[in-house]
Amino acid sequence: MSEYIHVLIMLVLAAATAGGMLVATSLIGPKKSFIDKMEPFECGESPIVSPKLRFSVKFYLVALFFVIFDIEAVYAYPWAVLFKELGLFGFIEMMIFLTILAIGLIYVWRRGALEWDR
Amino acid sequence: MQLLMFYLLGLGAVVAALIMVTNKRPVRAAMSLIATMSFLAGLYVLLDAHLIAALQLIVYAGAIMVLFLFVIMLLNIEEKEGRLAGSALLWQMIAIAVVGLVFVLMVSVVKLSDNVVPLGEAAALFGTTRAVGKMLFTEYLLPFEIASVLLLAAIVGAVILAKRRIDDSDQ
Amino acid sequence: MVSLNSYLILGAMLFSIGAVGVFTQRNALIIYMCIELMLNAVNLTLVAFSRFLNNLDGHVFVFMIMTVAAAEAAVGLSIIISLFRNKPTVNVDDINLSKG
Amino acid sequence: MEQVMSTINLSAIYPEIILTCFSLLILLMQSFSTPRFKEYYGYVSLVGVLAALAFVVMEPSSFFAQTVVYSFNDMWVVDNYARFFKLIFLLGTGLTILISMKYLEDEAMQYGEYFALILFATIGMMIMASAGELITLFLGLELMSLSLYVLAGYTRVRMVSNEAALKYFILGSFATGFLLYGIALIYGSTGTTSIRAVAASVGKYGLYSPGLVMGMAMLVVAFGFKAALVPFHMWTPDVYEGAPAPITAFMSAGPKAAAFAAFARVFMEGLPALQMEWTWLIWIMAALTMTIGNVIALVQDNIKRMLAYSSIAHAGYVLVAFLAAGELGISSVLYYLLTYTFMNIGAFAIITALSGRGEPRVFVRDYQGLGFQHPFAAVAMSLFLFSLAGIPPTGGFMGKFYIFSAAVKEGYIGLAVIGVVNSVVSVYYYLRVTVAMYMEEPSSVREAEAAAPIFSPALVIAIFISAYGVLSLGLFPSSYVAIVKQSFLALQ
Amino acid sequence: MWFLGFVLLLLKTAIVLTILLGLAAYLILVERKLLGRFQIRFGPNRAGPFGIWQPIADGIKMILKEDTIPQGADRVVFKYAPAVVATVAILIAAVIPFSRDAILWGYDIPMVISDLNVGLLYVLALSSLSVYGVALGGWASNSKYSLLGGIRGAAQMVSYELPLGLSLVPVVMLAGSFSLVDIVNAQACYPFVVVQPIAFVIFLIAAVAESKRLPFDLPEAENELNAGYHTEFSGMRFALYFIGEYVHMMVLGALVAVFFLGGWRGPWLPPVVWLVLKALMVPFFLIWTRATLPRLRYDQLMHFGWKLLIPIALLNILATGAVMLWLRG
Repeated sequence: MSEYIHVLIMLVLAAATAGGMLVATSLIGPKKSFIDKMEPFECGESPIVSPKLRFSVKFYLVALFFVIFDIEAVYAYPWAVLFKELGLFGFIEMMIFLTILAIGLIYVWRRGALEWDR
Repeated sequence: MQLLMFYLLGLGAVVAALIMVTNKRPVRAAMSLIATMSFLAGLYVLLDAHLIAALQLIVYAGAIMVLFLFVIMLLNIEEKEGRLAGSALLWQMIAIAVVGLVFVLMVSVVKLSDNVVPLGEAAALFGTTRAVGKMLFTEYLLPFEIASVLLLAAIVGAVILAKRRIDDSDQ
Repeated sequence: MVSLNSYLILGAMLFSIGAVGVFTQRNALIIYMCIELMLNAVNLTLVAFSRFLNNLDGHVFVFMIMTVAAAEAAVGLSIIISLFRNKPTVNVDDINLSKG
Repeated sequence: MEQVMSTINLSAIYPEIILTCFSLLILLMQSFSTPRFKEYYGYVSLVGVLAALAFVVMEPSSFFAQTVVYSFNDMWVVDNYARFFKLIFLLGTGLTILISMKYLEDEAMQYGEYFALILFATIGMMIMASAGELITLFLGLELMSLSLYVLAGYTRVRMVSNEAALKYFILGSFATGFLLYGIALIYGSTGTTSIRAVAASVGKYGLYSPGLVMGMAMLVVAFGFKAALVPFHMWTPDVYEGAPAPITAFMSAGPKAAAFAAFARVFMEGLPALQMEWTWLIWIMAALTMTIGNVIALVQDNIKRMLAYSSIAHAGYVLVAFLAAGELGISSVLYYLLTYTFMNIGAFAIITALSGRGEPRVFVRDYQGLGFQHPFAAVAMSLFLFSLAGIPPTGGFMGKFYIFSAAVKEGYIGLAVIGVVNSVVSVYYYLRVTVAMYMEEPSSVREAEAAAPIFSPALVIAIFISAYGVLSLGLFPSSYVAIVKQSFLALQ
Repeated sequence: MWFLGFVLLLLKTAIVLTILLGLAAYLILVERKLLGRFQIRFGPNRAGPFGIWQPIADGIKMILKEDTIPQGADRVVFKYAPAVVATVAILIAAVIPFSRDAILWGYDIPMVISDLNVGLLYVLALSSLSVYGVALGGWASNSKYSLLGGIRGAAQMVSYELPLGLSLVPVVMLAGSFSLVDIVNAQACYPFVVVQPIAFVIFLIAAVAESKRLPFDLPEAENELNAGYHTEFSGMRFALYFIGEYVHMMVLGALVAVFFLGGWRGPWLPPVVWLVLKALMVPFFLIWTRATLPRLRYDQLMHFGWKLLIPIALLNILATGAVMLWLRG
């Protein structure tokens, strides 16, 4: 429990430095805002299309695979810590787990979900 | 010291949860859910559940909520502050009443069950990776293997539903 | 020391807030976020029980619940996206096509 | 380096391992597929189901000797009860695969994922049937539900299908939240998640902590949702109507039986001491489920919605037997679920054949004059409808007979009476379809031609198997009853 | 006595923080000087001899600038997104052990801010939290270029976090614990890079991608997205993103040192100097690649991450496990 207090103090200090800089700028910095300056940067022209445009679903698929394979990595960590105690038996266990998810990766790869056509 | 931390974290979690539930804007709701999960990670630390606290941050706050954020950005749902439809309002009144009842029941039950559990100092390696990992890989071997099949089913299901063009890749 | 009951009450509170959210929200995404909140409340209750019973079954169970929550989030959001492709709305009211 | 060996008994999970290997094989075939492979997925998955079936009934000696095998630290129980349920699941899956081959060809969605997900759902059901521990049970339930959420929304071009999947998903995960809270409370009160240990600690200490009762109530909510019992049946009609026809057949048979399997094991084996608490609760749910299921089914014109409400009613009948928890009660539950699988999937086989591409023809009026154009389909459909209604020569009648005699023997006369009244009411809406088929003329002859049902060989086989099952359960029930009696004893 | 411990801790944290920020600030100068040298020109040398006061000049300039918030932007998220990136980068430094346990006035002071027994998971959790700074920053500034840059930046960081995590699994297998102090102690006889070259290479590449440095520079690809997700940020908020990036580079250098190069272990020099030296090797490598390698296309970037790094990392885990079991006999 005590180790986490150190992390908490580090968090407070880090947030203080970042916040302090922001506060310093808002106090010291000038505040002249007029319409043209406030428009989002469009290399000069004024924005016509509303900025919320639709994206291809590939970005969603990347995040999706990240979630599933992140869980796989999360299972691999405690196994790695106990690798020496679990020995051959634990190794076989983990290999079954990894092969099943490797088949998932192969399926995703061959199914073309990882293709970026641009 | 622990009591102060508990009340701080608990209050933070409840307030963030309330913000999320009553929020109409999905991004704000997602951010308050991330805040709730981080407060819960703090609570797990209070409960000496070190591995679970770290996993809560990695899995929930770091992976699932990124997926939510991607969907919100991808679908760019503009926040309509629409008034609730008439029937929906009635429906929600019933819902709040029902859930209020469930909550009162739960709290009353929880209040009564404190004789069951002794209060004790945690064992030395209580919540650490080594202890939880040993149980996971020796005693709970079967759920561990079922989890891999579950993840595979999730991936197959998610791809077949979300991928834009399914058929072009076979030919 | 913080007693078990305070943790259980906090867990019950979060669970109920989640359940209220599921009924009152109109956006499918936020409804699923409320369900995630309910699962987190259950995780908290389990960790609290595990700590006060001094056995680790609760921790392994929370580990499994996280896996299932991630798998369900993946599938659920894919369903929402495949639905969004047919009709650009996430609002639960306009999705109720078939009658009650 | 001490080596902790949990009691690994691989032979106990052979059927599940085989199904996993076959679904992995299908996924790999799909990954490295050539256009030719389109037809093979169905057959490969069928071989997988048959192989698993072979392993389930591999040692009949252990079946009759009622050997109960506990393995994986008391997490996996292979007893006659679990073996019988695995038979029901594999039967349901096999019939669904037979039905869906042609259906997918028409919908032009012949992908391996469909069959892989069906196999994953079956693995989930089998895990639920033989889970001896609440965590394994939860994972099995989630694996089944996950695959079904995707399968319900499989025909993603149809908005109805997407909407069905979303509704099923949201309500499903809401029920999972309650299931988990229930399990957490039981774990908190008894200190363990293994069902036998829970029974021991509840029995030994006479633990009457409200936490346990609250946990049990939460479990009733969760299982009520999965088995579509009345207060939690809202999702059933929309999801059954939206999902593709073979998946509706699959959903109405397998998962419902799996929900009852888990329900019975947790409550009979885990919480017998709390008998007093859950009897009155289930009594009300049984009565409500039967009546509401039948009453609303009367007014449905969409045949899939009608069968959805009828499946709710049938869940009510099974709940009656579940309540009469004696030896006769549980064996009648098993018997009824077997007959229900046969007759329901048979009926949906005909609906799949008739519904056509995009399922336009799913209304009762589309069945007008079917008796003359396609006598084979009409006869088969009437047989299944008679069995659903519980008319004597069919298995449905024997099932209901067993259930109500068990209920009467255990003293639930009132419930038995409600049951009989309801089955009488149900005769009306089942026979309405038969009347439409034989007595009424099709609204327009031209439209009748367009409605030619598509009978692929696999579909015909499925219909014959279901018809044989319904008739044999009806005419010579003694052999089945003997097997069912054996399966019950395991629970004691 | 309790109060003394607290003050000591506060002091230790403050020292680590100032050193880290100082090194990061001067890293900007070093980078501009080195880039100059690579292109046979002088880097900044106007502000003081060899441009020593350049970072301080930049700092003051940034504070004096106005940080505008574009109209239609989500004000709350816009204000705090860069702060998230900077805070998370600094926080990772809390678990890095920078020297042997020192004995001061009879107290045994561990030369690490907090020796968590889940140290490595803590590092991975924080690196996955920094994705929010990028994604929310892009989303909140209400312009389609920054939105696209934010999404691409987040997708890139997300898909390179997997090889980062998986490449550390063999290190944990060898060390048998998550705590970074134990990992450094486990490297007493030989640094892990000797035994795990593949994991070292994968970790380095994933680190370059995580810090969005040049070969993987897509989110800020100047020509396509005019500065990507931090287009709309100006003044100190823009500087915070930069501070976050350079502190992240320093911290990644320290992590590489701890995981693969034996942390503060070294023959002659005092331990802290060894750690800083080893930690500076990675930023030098990053600056070097920035000066030489061209930028990858986005599909090459994704292809490289998913179809090359992850399979190799998985095979590496398999191989390490097999070899360790075989050696154990």
